[in-house]
Amino acid sequence: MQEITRNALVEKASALLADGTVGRVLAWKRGEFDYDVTPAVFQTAEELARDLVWNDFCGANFSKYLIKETEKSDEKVLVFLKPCDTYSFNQLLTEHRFNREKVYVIGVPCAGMLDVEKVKKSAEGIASITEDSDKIVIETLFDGALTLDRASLLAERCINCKSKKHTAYDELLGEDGEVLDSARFDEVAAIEAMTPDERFAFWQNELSRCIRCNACRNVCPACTCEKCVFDNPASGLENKAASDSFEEKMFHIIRAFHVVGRCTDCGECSRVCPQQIPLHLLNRKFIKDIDNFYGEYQAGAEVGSRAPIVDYTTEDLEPNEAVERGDDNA
Amino acid sequence: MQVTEYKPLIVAFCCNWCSYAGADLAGNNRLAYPADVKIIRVPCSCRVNPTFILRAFQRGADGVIICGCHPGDCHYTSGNYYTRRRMALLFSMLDYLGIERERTRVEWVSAAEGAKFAATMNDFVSTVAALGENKRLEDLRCKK
Amino acid sequence: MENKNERRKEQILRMSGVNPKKCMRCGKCSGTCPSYDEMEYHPHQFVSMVESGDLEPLMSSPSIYKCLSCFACVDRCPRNVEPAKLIEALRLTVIREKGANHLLADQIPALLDEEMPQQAIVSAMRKYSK
Amino acid sequence: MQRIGVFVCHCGTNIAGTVDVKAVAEALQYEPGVVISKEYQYMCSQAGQDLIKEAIKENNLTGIVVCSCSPRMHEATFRKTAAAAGLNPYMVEIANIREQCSWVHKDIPTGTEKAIILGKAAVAKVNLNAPLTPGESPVTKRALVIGGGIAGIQTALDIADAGFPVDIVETKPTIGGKMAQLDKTFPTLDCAACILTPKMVDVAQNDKVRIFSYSEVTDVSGFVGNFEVTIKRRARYVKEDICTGCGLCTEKCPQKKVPNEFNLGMDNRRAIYIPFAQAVPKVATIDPDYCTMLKSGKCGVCSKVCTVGAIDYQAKDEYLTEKYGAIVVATGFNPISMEKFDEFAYSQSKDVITSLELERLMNAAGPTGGTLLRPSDGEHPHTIVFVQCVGSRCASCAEKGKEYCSKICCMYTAKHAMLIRDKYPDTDVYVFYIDVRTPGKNFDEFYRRAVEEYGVHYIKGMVGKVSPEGNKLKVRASDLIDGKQLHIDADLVVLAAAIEPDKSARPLATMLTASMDTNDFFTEAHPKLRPVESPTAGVFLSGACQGPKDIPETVSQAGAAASKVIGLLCKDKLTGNPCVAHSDEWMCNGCSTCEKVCPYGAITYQDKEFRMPDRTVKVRRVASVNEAVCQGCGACTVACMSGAMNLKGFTNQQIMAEVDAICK
Repeated sequence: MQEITRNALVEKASALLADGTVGRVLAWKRGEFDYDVTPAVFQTAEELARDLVWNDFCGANFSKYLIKETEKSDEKVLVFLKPCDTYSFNQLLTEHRFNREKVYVIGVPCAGMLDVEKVKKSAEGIASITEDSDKIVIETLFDGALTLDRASLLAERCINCKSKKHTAYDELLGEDGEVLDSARFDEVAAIEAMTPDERFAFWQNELSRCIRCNACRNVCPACTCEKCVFDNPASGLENKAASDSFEEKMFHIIRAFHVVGRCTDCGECSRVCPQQIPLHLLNRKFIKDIDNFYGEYQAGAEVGSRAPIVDYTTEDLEPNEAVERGDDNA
Repeated sequence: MQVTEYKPLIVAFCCNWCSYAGADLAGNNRLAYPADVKIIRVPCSCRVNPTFILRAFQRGADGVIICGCHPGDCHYTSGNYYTRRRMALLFSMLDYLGIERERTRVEWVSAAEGAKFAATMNDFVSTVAALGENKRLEDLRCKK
Repeated sequence: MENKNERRKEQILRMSGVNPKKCMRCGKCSGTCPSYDEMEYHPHQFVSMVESGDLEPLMSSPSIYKCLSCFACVDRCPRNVEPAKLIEALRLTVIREKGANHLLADQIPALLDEEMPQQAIVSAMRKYSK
Repeated sequence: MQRIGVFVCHCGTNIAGTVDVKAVAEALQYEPGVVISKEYQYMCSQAGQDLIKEAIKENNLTGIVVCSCSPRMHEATFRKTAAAAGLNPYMVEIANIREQCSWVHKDIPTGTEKAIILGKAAVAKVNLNAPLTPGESPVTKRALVIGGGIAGIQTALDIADAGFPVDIVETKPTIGGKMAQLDKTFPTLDCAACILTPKMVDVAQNDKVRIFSYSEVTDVSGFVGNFEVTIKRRARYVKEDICTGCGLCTEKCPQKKVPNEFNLGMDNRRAIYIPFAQAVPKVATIDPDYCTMLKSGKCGVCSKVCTVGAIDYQAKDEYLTEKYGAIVVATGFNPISMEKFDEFAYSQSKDVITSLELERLMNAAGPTGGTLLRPSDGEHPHTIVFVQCVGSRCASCAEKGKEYCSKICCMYTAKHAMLIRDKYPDTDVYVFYIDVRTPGKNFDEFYRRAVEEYGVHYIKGMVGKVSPEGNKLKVRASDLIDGKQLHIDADLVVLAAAIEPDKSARPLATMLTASMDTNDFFTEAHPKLRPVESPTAGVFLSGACQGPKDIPETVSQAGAAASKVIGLLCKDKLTGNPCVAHSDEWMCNGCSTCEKVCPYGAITYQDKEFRMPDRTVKVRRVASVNEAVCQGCGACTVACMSGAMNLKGFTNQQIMAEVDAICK
């Protein structure tokens, strides 16, 4: 159950709209079903009172929206950020993607978000979903009310939450948490431990489901290029749909490589993938390697940090050693 | 030595200042290496974009090797240090995806190391030849 | 025999965490050692003899018990070689190989007298209570 | 579509021996864009070049491919040929079918097949070539030297000698640097002042040289040939052009208790002072930290005694902005702090001193008038211990001192030991060393003389501890050769402190976008072949700011830096390399990633107005490449996620076209 109530968010946002601190509010909006929450821009207290939601399905990370929203007017934009969202926020500031002065950040503590797929799998004909401390009550059309453990429905990225600490905010609702010791690299290590054939089969199985919808790119807070290479005929990478087994890999390798040292591991790519491809495992591999090869680095932990991919020491390990080092870690 | 009919296709990116000159020196000294190696000249190894490597594989290359100045000797002082980090991460990723790690390599070859250049290419070609055709990464559509 | 010595050296290096190759043979450790005159082999010799695999003479020499574990050599070594840790590891190797302690911690109180400096007691505990 | 000509060279039998050149020319004829394909015996010969020129004119060629030897051999030749026929020289590509084909492959079918593929790759590339014009920029014919020690002085003198104006910026009130503090110089033992001060006078009197003493550089913008530098002239409260340097004020000033930094705090000076008798410029400076007039408005003695009215208590810091074509960094060095080496009791006893302090104690103009006396009690010391490598050659993990060898200590210690034994034969001198390093002309002979003729005790070993006891210093040390621990009762202990770059170097490097190593020494453009140039074009290195150096080395490096500066200033215009990075502003995210990897600081960001497709105007942060500074490595092109950054002459598209041609 989330520590802060929806009403607290509505009140806060309405007050800031009323006193003119901000002109717009980026927040989560109720959808057709309880689990289908969408990002939205609110401009009036009425809209906020009617549509704003804050529940276990508010996974969306708003950092990327700030690029466009801050440009729309001279007024400040109010944004609610969960701890993991603040890393993306800082990373975008590092890259000068928007003006900090035009944003008012309210940090919201997060108890973890639920995986919509897990919820859907556990119940059919969902009519409503309510939270009750560590239980989730699902009202269904056919089977009545189901009561499930909240923990069993948590999204993977929230089970392996890396931090409950906000790295940026103007104002904080509730208490700030700590950076956590997560087990987020265990899955990567498990794949590293496979034989090359098994790894190839694993990824072929995962990536062959890719339909090149570009959702992972579109949601990624690090993918903010004015013109994406995958949309640019001159880049040699543009392709509307994968026509062979290589392109899916090429797309995903290049996409992951483009966010090396910039990916904060927010997990949005895996959340939005309609084919449930575990894309975060590619990004995490890079993060794990960076930590192993060049010392621990968390993108977005602070504004202005220099990513290891654009840095070097004269003693760095050789590329061929890097591959072997992967073996030892396995 | 395994004798095989199969001829691998190797793309070698060589930096203009050290490795390309090293390849020239191998030529001056008539140090033979297989003709399967085709060299592309780049100003510095740091000019090599991972896209180029994947593109080569996509179009049917069986192995890609990047040659640059020895660390510390880069004509542009730091270019090969960036290459080293980028390729360490890229190669590790390719390995993670189950692609044969022997197909990619980074070697530092100075302008004085003609013999090293030829030896490196001989070794790389026979390593890649032993793996056989690049099936995992190749684009079937583009291969003739 | 050759192999056993190699293994022993490796173990000593692992236990101590010392890399004797870092030594530049300046002798500051021996220049600083308060037990120097008591010792047959001196701190800098420990480093170079371990490096060259000359372990037998060191292990059978009383010098390993003369080290006070005062760590002056560790503190002052410009190359961070840490000779005292190496001597400690040699001592432990001797103890382990004998299968018995050189001195039991229980025996120490009987050996104490009023003249004994505090530091000697502490280092005795360090040395013998493994 | 390009109109491409292909020219295949036989190179006698060098190529034609293993490559069927006719087959190559024929095969390439049908490549896209190719309108003519020829082969000839020697393309680089006059006749061969004429053939190319004619073909260009006759067929209106827009690009050519020469299949020949390595581009490192004749690319420049064929570019000139193309230019002579009216074709842009950067529309030429070379397929290397000699060094990388005919010479390394044995049979004709293999060689021919590969030559055709290399030719195709070159054709594919030239299809995407664009004419390039090297940028030109003017050169401001004035040099700036930062630092007025012997390195800066020598560089300035040499540049001025070639007829170019030079400015020296020095933070201290006088030029002269560390050399002015030294007593004698090795290995000839001539006095430092005797050889330095005439040079200082030369600089002062040279009408090409301006000296900005008591000043510092606060901002640098621009690039090679066109630097704009802001210099802060700190208020010295004395009008420099009026002061005659008579020194009356420095005698009358009632504030007598100011530590004299020129003598390293071993005696005192007044609040108004001239650092030393031969200072240049020889004008007084008021120390605002100690002057009672400046602090409380009460005193004014110096103003009363000054006969020319040079004192100005109202003076303010002034900033001036000057343009320069080249900048020489000569910021020098300092001994490191001894605080992490307190086993030598530097902080506990006045009689433990550094070698630079010993220089002052032995200098005739120093605090003791040149008589070697102990700082604590003014007694003559009878036993002196020198400790070498204090803070040099330390492992980085030891977290104290420096990893490098400070280079100069072995020699100056030999000098000190020798001078002391010469002047005071009743003194015992011990030198504890790890190694004695004496590469240099007459250096080892000098050291041997100290041992053999002057009887200095050189002991291989290191001092472990110095403890002050009574009026003695108990020195405990090891003698590794004799296998003894030595206990010496010394009167004076001299520490050969490691040297480190001056603290001003790091911020200066940031201003200059010049790279530094982890020790804050400036990095050379190439460690062997370009040792006096910084990778940042137009920035040169002189003296110890680049690494530890003795005087002869410093002076020769200063001269080398000057000659590089002169070479640059002689040019009216700088012609750049046109194969430079270029940012597509519409695609640029302004993320600053490329800026981080640029070794030359060639990339800057600016907020620019863009007319958007919807007719609004948007201000966007975009990268722009200074073509005069960019060297064309391409690091930025890979760092750039969006592909906005591209390298002319080696574009992403060109390289991919080559890849495609090879892999076809």
